[in-house]
Amino acid sequence: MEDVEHIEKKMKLIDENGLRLDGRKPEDMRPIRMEVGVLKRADGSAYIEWGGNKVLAAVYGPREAHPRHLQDPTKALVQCRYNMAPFSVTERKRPGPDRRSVEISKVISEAFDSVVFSEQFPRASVDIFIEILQADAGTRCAGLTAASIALADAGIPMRDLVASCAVGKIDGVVCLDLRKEEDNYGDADMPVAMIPRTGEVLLLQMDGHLTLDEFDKAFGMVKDAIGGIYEMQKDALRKRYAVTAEEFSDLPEQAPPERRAPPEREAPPEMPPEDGEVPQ
Amino acid sequence: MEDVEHIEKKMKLIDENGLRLDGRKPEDMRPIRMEVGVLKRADGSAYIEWGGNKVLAAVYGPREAHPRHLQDPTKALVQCRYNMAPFSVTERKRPGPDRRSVEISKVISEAFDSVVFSEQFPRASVDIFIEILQADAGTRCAGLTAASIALADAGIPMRDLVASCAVGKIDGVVCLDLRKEEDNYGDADMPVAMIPRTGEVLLLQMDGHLTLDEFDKAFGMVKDAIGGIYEMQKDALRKRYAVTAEEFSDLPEQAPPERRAPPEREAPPEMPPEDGEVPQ
Amino acid sequence: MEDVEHIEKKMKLIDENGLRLDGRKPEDMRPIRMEVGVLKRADGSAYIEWGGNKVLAAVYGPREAHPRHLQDPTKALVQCRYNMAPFSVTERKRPGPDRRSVEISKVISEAFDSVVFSEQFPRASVDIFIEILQADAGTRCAGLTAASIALADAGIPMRDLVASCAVGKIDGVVCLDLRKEEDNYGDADMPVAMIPRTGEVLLLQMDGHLTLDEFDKAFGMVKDAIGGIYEMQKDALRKRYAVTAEEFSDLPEQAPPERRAPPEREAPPEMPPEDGEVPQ
Amino acid sequence: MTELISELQRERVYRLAASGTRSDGRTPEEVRPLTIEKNYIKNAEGSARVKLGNTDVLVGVKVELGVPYPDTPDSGVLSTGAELIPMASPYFESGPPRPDAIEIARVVDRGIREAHTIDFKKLCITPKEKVWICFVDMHVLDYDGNLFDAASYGAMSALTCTKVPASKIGKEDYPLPIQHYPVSVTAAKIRDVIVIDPNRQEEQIADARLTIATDENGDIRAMQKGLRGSFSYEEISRVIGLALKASEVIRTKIKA
Amino acid sequence: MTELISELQRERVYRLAASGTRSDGRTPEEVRPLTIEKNYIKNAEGSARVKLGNTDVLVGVKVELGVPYPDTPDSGVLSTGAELIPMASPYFESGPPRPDAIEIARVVDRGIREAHTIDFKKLCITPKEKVWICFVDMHVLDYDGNLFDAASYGAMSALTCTKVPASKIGKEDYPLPIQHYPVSVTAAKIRDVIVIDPNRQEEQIADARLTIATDENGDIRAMQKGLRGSFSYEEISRVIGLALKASEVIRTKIKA
Amino acid sequence: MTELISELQRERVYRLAASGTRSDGRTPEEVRPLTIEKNYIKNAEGSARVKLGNTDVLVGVKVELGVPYPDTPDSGVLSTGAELIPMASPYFESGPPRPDAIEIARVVDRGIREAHTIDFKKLCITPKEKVWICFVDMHVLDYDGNLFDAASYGAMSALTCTKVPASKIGKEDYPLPIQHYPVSVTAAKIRDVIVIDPNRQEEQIADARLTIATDENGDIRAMQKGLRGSFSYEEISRVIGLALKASEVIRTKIKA
Repeated sequence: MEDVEHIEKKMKLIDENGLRLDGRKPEDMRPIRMEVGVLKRADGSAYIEWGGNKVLAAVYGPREAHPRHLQDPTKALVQCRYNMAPFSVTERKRPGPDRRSVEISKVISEAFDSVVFSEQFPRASVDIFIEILQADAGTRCAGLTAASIALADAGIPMRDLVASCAVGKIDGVVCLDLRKEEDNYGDADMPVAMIPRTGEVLLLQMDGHLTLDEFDKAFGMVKDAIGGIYEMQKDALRKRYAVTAEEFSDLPEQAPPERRAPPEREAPPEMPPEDGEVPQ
Repeated sequence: MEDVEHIEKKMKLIDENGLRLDGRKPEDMRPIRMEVGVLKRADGSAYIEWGGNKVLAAVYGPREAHPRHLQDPTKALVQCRYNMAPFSVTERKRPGPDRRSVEISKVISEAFDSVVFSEQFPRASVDIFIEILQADAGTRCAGLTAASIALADAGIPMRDLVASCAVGKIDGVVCLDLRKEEDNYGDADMPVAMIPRTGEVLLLQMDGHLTLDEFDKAFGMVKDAIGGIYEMQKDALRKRYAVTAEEFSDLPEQAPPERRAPPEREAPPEMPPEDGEVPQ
Repeated sequence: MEDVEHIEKKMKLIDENGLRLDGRKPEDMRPIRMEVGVLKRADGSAYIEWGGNKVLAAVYGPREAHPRHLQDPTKALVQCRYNMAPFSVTERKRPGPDRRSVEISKVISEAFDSVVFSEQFPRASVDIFIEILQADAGTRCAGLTAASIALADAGIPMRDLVASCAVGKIDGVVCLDLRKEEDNYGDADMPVAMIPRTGEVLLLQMDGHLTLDEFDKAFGMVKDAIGGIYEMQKDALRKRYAVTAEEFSDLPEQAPPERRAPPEREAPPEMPPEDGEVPQ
Repeated sequence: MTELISELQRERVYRLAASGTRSDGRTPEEVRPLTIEKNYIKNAEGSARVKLGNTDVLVGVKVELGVPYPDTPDSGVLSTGAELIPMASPYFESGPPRPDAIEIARVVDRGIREAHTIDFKKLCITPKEKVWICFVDMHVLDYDGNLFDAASYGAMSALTCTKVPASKIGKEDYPLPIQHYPVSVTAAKIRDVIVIDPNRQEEQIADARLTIATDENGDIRAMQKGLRGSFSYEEISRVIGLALKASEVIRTKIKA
Repeated sequence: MTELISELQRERVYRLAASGTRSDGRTPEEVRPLTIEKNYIKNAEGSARVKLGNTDVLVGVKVELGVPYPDTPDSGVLSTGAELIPMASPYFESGPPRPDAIEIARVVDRGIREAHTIDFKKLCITPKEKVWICFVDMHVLDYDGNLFDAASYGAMSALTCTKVPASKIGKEDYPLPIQHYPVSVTAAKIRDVIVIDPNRQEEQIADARLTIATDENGDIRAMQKGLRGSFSYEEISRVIGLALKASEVIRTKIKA
Repeated sequence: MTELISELQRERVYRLAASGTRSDGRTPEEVRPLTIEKNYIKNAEGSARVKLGNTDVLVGVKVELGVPYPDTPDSGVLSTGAELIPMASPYFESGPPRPDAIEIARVVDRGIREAHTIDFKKLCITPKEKVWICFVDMHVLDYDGNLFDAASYGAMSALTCTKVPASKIGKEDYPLPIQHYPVSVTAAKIRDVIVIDPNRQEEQIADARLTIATDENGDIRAMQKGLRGSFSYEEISRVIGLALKASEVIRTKIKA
């Protein structure tokens, strides 16, 4: 009952033609643009614009974990810090971590933990920094997607890229990639991260209300979307290395940009393996 | 003068028959019930209901003190953390230590410090956790009393049990074991902890107003009460070990509950020594 | 334009005779009184009254820097903590460092860092504590001036004393050593610290508005003032050691006041060298 | 400081789980004994002490007067906190809540808030000015695995017996308006084996964790995946099924 | 970081105390020279710098407008803080107050509050809305033992010269209404010897500490036992007697 | 954790600077390429992303309703913060701002506030009650030296495009009233050599730092000396001259 009342009062999110506020169909994503290697100081970095989201990701490591008592003698720590800039949201956010960003940092760290070959770097840390510069719902998916290619840019050995997207329900319709008004006034939101090639789900959260059928539909929809994002990630990485190669050929005299060699690092897989073989 | 006015205005705490709000006589205590070994994870534990107070105590140790730079090479640290649950009081208490709980933690730590044979465990810590689940005045006495039998339950070698009770003054009459309204509107409150057998005072605080005669009367009253609490503590410990023995005979196949052996611990004195001999 | 309006509205700080609120001429300083060796526990200490300012400075060290991971294997850390007592200002200040005191602590630390022969004490720290007991503008200059003689009192080897004073502009006139109302309603304030003998500027801050000519005038004025403060510092140190000598002759039986010998310290330069020779 | 577990133990716990009989004798689809004691704390407007096996959680609800959020001027406010106090485990430390505790609190919070468990409109006194604030504090007393579910059952149980103290403002006390009874069930994946309501040892060696909250209609109200491992779509579907099955008897106990 | 003391020193200080003449020449029942300088800080509504031997404490009282506590709507508010700043001892650290400082502040606070030292009703301006708040800040400048008493004398001395700045609200300034003059005296027990007003060395080797505040009528207003050692009833009674004896001349100085 | 630099590198960077051609090919008096992208963040009332060489700073200005300070009842409020987030350098750590970040924020803040850059009177809505608060948040994304200037240019650029959202209170949005355009220029002294706009390597080996903000009239609006080294009067004068010279083209970019 209360749900009905709630729906009646709230903003109409899908029009008579089945289109969303910004003219998208339920299965449409917002425009996405990504770029690898955008920061000078970080070992790896990426920038993503995803609808109204502007997100930077940077990676440092593998480097000595500190403080020392947190070191794991068997593997590298994979730790993510998700942070929103104070001006990224409508109402200014106080600087520093709040409970929401602590939780998101935790689930993103866990999502990457089994993908990075962390056993190769005992006592080390791989540090992922995600900065939300401008927020418009779906920031954790955007950040995770960018962090994945920033890890590749840093030459961190990984089983594969991770890609992420959210799916939700608005006005009773399962829709992909909610924007802010849809998230605020919608019925459900479900961010998902996967290894696109294998379908392994590394991040899954959901709140609101989904029937079992809706869940199945939503899952199928977001799986497809994640496949598309994976292709964009690979394009962005290819573009980066193509440009680098070009730069090198243009500037034969200049030394390659300095980058700290990680301890005993394997040759970085510039591109994720296309076949299903997982090295170990 | 102002005291007179103060008394006139405030709640009447003793009626014409000399009885208190809950029908007690000045020298009456509230009902007390204690139980040893109530938690599975802790090395020792106890629960106490004392009037409207519900208090849990848990003990861990002796274990390696950390952070390491706090270790004492000559003895174990005996450290207590007294904490009130947010819902334990009428107005919700913000989680985390406030100044009151820091002070109480300090005086309880000090009260146990010379009773535990801490010299047997250099670089170790004996950690006492007191959680006030429901508060009705006298929580530090209840917590200390419970912690004492939790220490015994953990097998921590001690000179003897410590028992505690408060005494105060309400409507000008010296009364034992104040409850909340009596504490709020009374004239004085004096929590005391002792080794009951020797009369050594390990904790003593007092605020309000007592003449010298009143102090003498109050002290005698609380000393007797503490003697009674000591008997209850011993009963609770006896009951615990009786039950354990029974359980063992019922379940001959099952191994005893696992408990980390403290480093080079003496056989735990299951019952405090009845004679005055103090080993060292 | 707005400056004009601002000036029109604000308090008149210089009268028709060119005199300031407290009768000073632009180049006049407030009365200053300093005393060395005022605390028993600290290795060195000094007290300064400067107009309405009352400031204590204490020095501990060279002593082992802690926490250990902050130690510098090549030199001692010179670290200052500038702190205002809660009651030192008109409106009570919450205890603990605010952003202002963090900045002032930083610039004072830097001012002393190259003056102390810190290379003589690797892994050590020289800790300077400045407490503003009563504030009336110019506290950082007063604190720095007092800290300098407290360092000498502690026997810390230094190239020379550092002295400090502020200069500013009020009602469009360059004036020395602003007091509180002048600072609040004035046009500019510029605290300066120097090694008076060499003219090396170790601290320089300025905010407000100065033309280039005004800056030159202000700098000349404050340089002269700092020369005068330097003489007062030397007097205060002479007086201290004279008194000590007297005390010793009066009390031949008593041992000199205990003072921890710093590791391999050079004989403390009781008086800064009068010639320009700078050792090391 | 995290708890370490030997390879031997790890192997033993996995073998048992894979064999269909777990270390504590349960089947993979079996929840530990659950006891709920409501109204445990008289100073709270609602409370419940929940024992899920040896995991022991006390939840208190305080309802106090306060100001609504500007963007929901006619709704009461929910504030949820979890404390993993050092009494409950040698590996819990005092201090501000760590990520583990924050995650639990937030998952429970979303489970209540986004599932429209409470009709917050009925907690409004004067729009924009005065509403009731519900503080739900989850106090973990003894940790033996699966805090997500134990805390969630404690929170739901405490809410179902919470009285809004409207007599403070001259009206009559009334029960908190509960609309739904979502029940969370957590599964642990140990290599290829999935068990629900993992105990402490199982949790320590689990590769991945999945919490599913379902409501009285069999719909999903919240999900949260945790730990470094992954789930396939089929595994997720299976956990949803297990959650639906296990939730009914638990819901009955919570409503009782 | 705690100060360490050698066994040799420990033995020497005990022997001296036991002999009846302490390391600084005092008898066991003798308080160190006490000087009180009132109105030391002009920016404070009341202040006093107290030297008890070489222990040096500066106390400032700020009186500001504020809102009363809901449960005492017609009373002013007292807020007491102690800071053991690192200037005063190589073993004091900067940062938030540690248990030592908190205990001192709370004992002084209770000594003022529970002993009805101030008539807080006279600090009420408009019930429920506006009252005077007294911030008593105890700033320890030099530590040479017995901060409990030095801080307490400083607080009482500062309060006795505090003016309520009622001119800010269009009335006349008036002195803070002091009703009692409790004086605390602290004893240290070193093995079997009891000395009052312990200096730093005595404090370091003391087994137990007992602070007794008595008022002008010879009644007890506050007690606080500290450290790991114990007191017998007879020892407590003796300390009360010593406190009563020593307090008179101190009270005269505080009231002066 | 501070960045260490070898003696060899130190010598190399100094030699280059002394030779008149710096490690990045600039002359000592040359500022790195500066690009300013205004209105970068749509959720902010003003914003600018500034790249000074490889140093990359994003500044957002949020303008919100609030209460004025009691001592300036008819003025808006400025609140300035800088965060050296760990993304920008391996030597920046998360957590509350450290002294470096605080110094930058405060120098930028004074440069705006004390130089009367903004007419704060025009940010007053109702004296004593309601004013506009400007939050200027400087977010350092990539650190390659000279944050003082990059942050300052970012703040000034963001302010120049900031709209006061007066439509929220039924009026018309209007641009923030900027009165002055102070431009800061920072010099580093490496032994006897002075360079402006130091890059990261130069900053690491610098003995002293001097920041001078000058306005459109050639007057000085702020100064801040840093690091352990010293400046003579002549050196300060020289830096003022360099700052005046370099500031003009920068001011044009900021105003654009």
